[in-house]
Amino acid sequence: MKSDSSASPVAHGSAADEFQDTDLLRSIEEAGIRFRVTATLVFLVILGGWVLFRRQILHGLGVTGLNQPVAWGFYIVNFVFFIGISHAGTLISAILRLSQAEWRRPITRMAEVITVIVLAIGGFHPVLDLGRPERMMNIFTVGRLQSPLLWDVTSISAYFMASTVYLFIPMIPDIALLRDRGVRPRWLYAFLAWGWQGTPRQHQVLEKAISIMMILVIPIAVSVHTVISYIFAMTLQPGWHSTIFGPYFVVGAIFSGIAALLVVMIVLRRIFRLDRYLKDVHFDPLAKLLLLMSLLWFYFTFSEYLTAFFGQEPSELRVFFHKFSGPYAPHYWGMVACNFLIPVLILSFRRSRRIPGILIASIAVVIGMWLERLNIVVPSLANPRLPYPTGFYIPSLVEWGMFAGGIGTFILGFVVFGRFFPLISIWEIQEGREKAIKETLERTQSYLPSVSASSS
Amino acid sequence: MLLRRREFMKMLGVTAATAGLGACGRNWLVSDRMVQLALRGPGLEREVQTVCGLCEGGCGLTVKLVDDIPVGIKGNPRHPLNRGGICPVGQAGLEVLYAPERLRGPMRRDDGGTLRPAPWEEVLEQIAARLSEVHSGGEPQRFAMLIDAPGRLFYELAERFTQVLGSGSIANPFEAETLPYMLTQGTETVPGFDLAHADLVLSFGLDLFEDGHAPIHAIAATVGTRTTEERVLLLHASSRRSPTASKAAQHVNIRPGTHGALALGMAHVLVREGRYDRRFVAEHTLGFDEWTDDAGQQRLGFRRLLLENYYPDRVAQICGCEPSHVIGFARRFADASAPVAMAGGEAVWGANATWNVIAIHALNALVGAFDRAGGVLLPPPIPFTPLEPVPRTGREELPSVFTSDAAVFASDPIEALAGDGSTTPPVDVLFIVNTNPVYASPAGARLRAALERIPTVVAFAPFADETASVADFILPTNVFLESWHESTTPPSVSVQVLGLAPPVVEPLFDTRHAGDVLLDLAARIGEPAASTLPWRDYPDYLKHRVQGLEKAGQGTVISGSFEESWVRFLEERGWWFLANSGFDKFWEDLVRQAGWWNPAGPRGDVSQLFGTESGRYEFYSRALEKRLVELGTRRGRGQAPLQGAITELGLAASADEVCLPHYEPPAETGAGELSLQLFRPMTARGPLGCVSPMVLEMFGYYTFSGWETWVELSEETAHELDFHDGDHVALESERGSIECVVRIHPGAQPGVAHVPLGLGHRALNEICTGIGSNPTDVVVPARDPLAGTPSLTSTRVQAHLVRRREHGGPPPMHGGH
Amino acid sequence: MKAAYIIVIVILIAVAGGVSVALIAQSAEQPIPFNHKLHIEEAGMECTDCHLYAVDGVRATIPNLDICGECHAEPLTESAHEARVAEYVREGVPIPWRKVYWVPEHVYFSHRRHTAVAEIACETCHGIVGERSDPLTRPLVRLDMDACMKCHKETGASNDCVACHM
Amino acid sequence: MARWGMVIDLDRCTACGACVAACHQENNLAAVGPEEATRHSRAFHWLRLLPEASGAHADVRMRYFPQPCFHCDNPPCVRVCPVGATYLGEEGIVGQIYPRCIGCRYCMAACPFNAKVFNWYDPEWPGDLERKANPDVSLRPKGVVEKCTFCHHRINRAREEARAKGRKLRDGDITPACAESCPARAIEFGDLEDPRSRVSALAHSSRAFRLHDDLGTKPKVYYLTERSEHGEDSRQRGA
Amino acid sequence: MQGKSEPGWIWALQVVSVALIWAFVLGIGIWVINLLLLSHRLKDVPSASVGISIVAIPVFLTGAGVLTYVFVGLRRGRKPDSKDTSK
Repeated sequence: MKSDSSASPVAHGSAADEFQDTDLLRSIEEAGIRFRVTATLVFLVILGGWVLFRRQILHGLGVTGLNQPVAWGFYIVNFVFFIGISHAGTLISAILRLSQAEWRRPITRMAEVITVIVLAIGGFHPVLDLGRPERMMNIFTVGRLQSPLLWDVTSISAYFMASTVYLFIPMIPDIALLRDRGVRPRWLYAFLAWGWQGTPRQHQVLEKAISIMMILVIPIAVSVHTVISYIFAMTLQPGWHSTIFGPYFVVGAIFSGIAALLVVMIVLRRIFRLDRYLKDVHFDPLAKLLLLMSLLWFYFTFSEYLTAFFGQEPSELRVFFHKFSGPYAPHYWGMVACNFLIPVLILSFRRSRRIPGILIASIAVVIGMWLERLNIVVPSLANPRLPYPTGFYIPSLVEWGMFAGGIGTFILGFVVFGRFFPLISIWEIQEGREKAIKETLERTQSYLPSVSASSS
Repeated sequence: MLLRRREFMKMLGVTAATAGLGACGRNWLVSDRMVQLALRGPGLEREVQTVCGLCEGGCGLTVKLVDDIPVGIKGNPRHPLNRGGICPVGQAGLEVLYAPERLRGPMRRDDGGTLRPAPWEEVLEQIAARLSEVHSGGEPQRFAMLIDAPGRLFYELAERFTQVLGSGSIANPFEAETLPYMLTQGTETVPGFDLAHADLVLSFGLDLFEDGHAPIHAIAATVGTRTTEERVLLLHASSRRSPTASKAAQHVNIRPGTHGALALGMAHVLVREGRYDRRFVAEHTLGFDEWTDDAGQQRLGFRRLLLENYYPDRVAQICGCEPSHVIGFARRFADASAPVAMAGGEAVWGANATWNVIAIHALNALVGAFDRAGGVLLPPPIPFTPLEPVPRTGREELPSVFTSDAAVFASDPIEALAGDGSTTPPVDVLFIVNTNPVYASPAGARLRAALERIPTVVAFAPFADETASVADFILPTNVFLESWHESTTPPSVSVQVLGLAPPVVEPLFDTRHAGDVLLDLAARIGEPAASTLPWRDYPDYLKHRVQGLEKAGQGTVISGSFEESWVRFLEERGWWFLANSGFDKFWEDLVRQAGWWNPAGPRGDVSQLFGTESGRYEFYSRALEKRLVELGTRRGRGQAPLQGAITELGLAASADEVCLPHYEPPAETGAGELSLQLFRPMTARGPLGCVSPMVLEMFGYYTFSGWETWVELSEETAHELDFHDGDHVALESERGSIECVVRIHPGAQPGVAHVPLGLGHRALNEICTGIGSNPTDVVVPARDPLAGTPSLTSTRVQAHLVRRREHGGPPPMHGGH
Repeated sequence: MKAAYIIVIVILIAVAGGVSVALIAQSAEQPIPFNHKLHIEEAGMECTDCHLYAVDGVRATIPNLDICGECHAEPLTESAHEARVAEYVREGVPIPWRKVYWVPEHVYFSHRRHTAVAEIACETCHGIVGERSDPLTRPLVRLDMDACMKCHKETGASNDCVACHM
Repeated sequence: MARWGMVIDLDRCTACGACVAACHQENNLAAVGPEEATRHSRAFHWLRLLPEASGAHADVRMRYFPQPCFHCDNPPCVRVCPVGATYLGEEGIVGQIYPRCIGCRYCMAACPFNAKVFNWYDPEWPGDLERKANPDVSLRPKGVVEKCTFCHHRINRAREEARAKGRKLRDGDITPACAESCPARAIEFGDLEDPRSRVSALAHSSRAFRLHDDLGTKPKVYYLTERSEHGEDSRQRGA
Repeated sequence: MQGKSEPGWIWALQVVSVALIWAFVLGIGIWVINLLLLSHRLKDVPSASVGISIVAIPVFLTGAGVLTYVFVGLRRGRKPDSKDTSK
């Protein structure tokens, strides 16, 4: 049912008394059957993942495709992939807020939600990878902070905490709105709204907190992915031990983050019919940002592989040719196509930078970035320095199951969040509307001859 | 009060598991089987010396026991043969001992044709009845025995058992190749090669450090006991770039079967440049120069034969190597102070094996390497108490079942039994002791059919292997750790050594040593056997035989307190090292140290080494001439006797040179484009090695392939046939086909496919059944005209792809650098 | 809202129950109430009289039937338990003692190294067993890694992990 | 304190595989079976025999060198272990503490020499084979990384014997299983810091080289180059 | 948006949640410092771990600080006439 309210979002009149953004609450009020069906379906996928994981716990990691030289595989690749996507949220919404870009208003919450969910999934993946999961607490009782893995634990938990705070604080006004509208379960909203009543003093506190978090989140986000690249860069393996890994992974993370955000925006726009809020003016700058990141990513990849090739070190060359012409050639060239050719071709022409084009480009980038992680992790392990047999790695059903479980958890997270909280920040839209009207008024007045001498 | 460790663990496992769970399940993931093997015992360790029974190498072992349970096997550092060294199969001894598929008791085939467990008493009574039936019947020789015994004492006991029953049909199917040494040197056994003092070893086809009769002794003697400076210089000529070949100072890649030609080429260089031992050749050899035989004819000498026919270019063309290799090898061989030439491996598995070895042994004669430290020695037989002759029953002249006129001198017992696969062999009762010919011999399939037609086949084996599963009775024998066992000087070893060891543990199951069973049968058969085999049990027999050793007073029990040279030094000065303190003390020492040895060095008189009529090393073999003339007159179609024999046997030599060392081209059967050559890696030593999961896992340890049979191909051959490293291919001959994994081996010879022996069992134990493939299934054996032994390296096979390498897998062997 | 409180309380009870069950299971029940005090004071015996290998073996071992059989082949006193010992000895069935002291997994502990070489008294690790007349159901001294490491630190013995872990 | 090290003389080693078998038996390793070994390449040994080819086409020479864990003095694996399960001991032994290892396999990824192996499944021994386990070495459960330990249980035992006899440890008291079984006596083990020991003498010989010592891990396993047949040292450096 | 006054227990739950956040943050701080001391005791060179602790602990503290600041700020910024039972 197409929204019948004729009033366009930029209607005049103060927003305080009359509330038009019913579309944004559609996901909450009309949850009903569709929510339950999708939730149960996705929950079944996750349950399948858990059954496979139980098999891995009982029999051991032998059920996976991992073997003697290639000790790491899907779990570590997915760990880096999910944490990579987490950069969509906080980083982009933080930067956009910092730069006062008006078109960020409907995007920031979606981005922050992606971050929180994906961080939870990614952060859990190393536990799936452990040979003895029940000894995970050893990290806390007898941990060694000197190990890059521990740097990861601290930086991911810091980032998780910062991004949840950064998600929660801007949601307080919306939660209060839901509390006031009496949406079920009432006690939840009352509890979470922390007594928000919209008084100017509360607004001022909120603004101040958001600005602090904005500044805090950006360095943490950058540090998280450099530290994840340090897991690989700190070893002596050929193909890993290179200085460019830090920035390369951050660029890769932002790149895959924007792509994931675009995919989520397009999908939610379609499902909850938010096309009145997510218009081309929102998609176009993000698509240009994606194009820029694609070029930047290509630049970093090119310089990494050129240094490896030009250096002609035997062990590096073995890994290099393992990717270029060896068993990993399809994955490597698939990655280059998905990350560079498709996005650049689609996004550099205005005509194709439409929503369907953007969707294709960003899905390609998400797949490309997953392939990139696979290309980094497995070939270096498959080519040992000493004359061992070249390793191979074929993921088993369990690993594909866990990957599907991870994606399922991502979808479930979004569906549940959408069920309880608005996916687009309502108060920011309204604030934007008032600010926009006030600004345009002032700007137009500044063009017109001054009406009265008093208005300085 | 030895509580079996198993019961302790079960009882303990239960309590520990509950305790483990009780500790609020911190390790709930740990399966109870993984609970620490906390012994209730005090953990007291002791070490026992014994001798390895898994192959004929006779290495001395030290078994470590904790609370009377053997937990580890290592080499006995004081044993003169292996000096503490041990091969992978030896260390898997415990895995053979504890193998779950070991036979628990005797089995008998019921009329329904299936093997059922049966009690010892009943089975022995039945066999004894059958034996006395054959003995009293007209043809006692229809009772035959195939036996492969590492020790001469056990072989003599078995021989005495057959003789007392009036039969001479006893044979060791896989006996060492003795014919060439009998023809040239007149010895009954393979001479000993004194590797401990040689400074240059020239090996033809024999991978000294992997194959042969005692590889660990070879390593210990040439490398282990030497300082780095005085390590032996190894020259190696073979068709395969084996690890030994890579270890050798120089390796020449020659065409398969052309080892004799290379040796003659080297002999040519020695003679032409006069670098041979003139004095030794003049005084101690026959047939070197022209000589006139008693019929007054002028006969061709070895010198002229060499100079005319075996110049380096022709030899290089035959062998497929460079003339400079032939000349280089010959000069280095001559310059060495104590060189010795040895043949083995693929050189003795071909149809021209006897000719190859004669040619190679001639090199030793040319440099006079006989009865000299580092050369060829003849260790005298170990002075056991001689057994009185078996009372005559007047029917000894009946020929043994195994003799057949297929070959000039001897004949292959398995071929005699197997026939063409359809005839019934002339045998009523057949004992097969500690050997598995159905698996190991190329004629295995035909032998299997023949065994089914023999009324009574009794197999002595610890596992139900291919041969035993065809037998009517299976009498389970002990693994060497469970019983008294001995091993005497292995062939080609120059030191007299006797390994004799008591059981380390009591038998796990209801099994006995084959010697005990024979003595038990003798007692049951009654009069002729009971008196000639009077011993209560096998240790009693061993004790009786060893008394002679103590009286002879030579050598010493392995005590390790004196170095070998010390013992020699003392004996030369009349000090009898062994204070004669009575037999019991000697027996107790011998059993505790599990060995006796006598560093029999050179005897001082060369002629003692030659048992030929002329008392000399015969280049021109009189024995061969006599037998060929006999064959020629009997079968020759009117030609001169020698020429008749030559045409009869299809030899390439002319009448003059047939009795001299000359080159006979290797026989080729089948039409494939690849020449199939077999080799035995270190992990394929002995028949029981592949029972152990560890040995199977590290089977191809230097090519990263375990649990599979591989074929080594050169890069060009693999490129021609479009095979990659790791592909599965099938090698086919008219007899069948086997599947192997391709390993592209750098330095392998084009057109040659090397396949390891040792796998492809169809029945031994559950772990190794169906693993890999047995190359002897595709071998089309050509016959060695003189010795009659089947050749393993004469088949040409066709190769085609079965399936590509699925994924990753081992790198091409050039290591990718 | 009361439902929430009830659920929380029920969970707490379940957890407490589980822990207590675990503790009880650890204290094992001995087949025969062995009285250490009686043997040491009245019979004047030493630890090593029964635990033979405490000084020269890796494990001190619980005495087997032969050791008990030396004195108890015939019942010395009227106590029913001691009669059962004689019965065990007659039948030759080993007495199923419950082991109370555990060497944890992956740890190598040699009695000889501690008793013979380092001359440490049995009581330091096993507690004053001499005074205990009732059978041992739980270790008297809590032997865990910290206890071992503390003692190693004090006596200057190496605290290198591979010294004990194998 | 001692600094345990090993010297492997490639000139004496004949690639017979005795060391691989000895290590397998001494440390209770289990065979993983045909399926796991060939299809999944999970066969694991603590000491492996590596084939290395050198030389051009026709006269290519294979060289086989036994490769245990090098027990580096600056071990990359110890730096990355998140729980300190693998650590550099006082005497230079890089230990692997099985009860603490969480099985994250980071040390396997970090070791440039692939010296570490992993228990993908619970080790299986057919039938009674488990009875023969060497009681000095514990049986590792699934999910734990393990490696050559320079037979440190023999070091502890030898030290205990020496202390029981009231004397100091002498050079040659301790021989790991591989050195003990080698028929060619190619493997020497001892204290690198003790100038009188055979190992430190060999380690300083002109023929000594270390594999990939340019990586700065300071391995403590020295190899001695093969002597060319004419007697002088053939300076074949490591790969 | 005049919300009805929340019942007392919601307020208690909110205070508990903030306390929990502080417990979590302080816990992480103690954990990091504990690991540092452990590495010092084991003479295991601290190297990068000092850097991590210097960065991580303040980040957590600021996070918790911002949350408490918002919590208190919202509490104090309420309309004076609201009939809230507490304070």
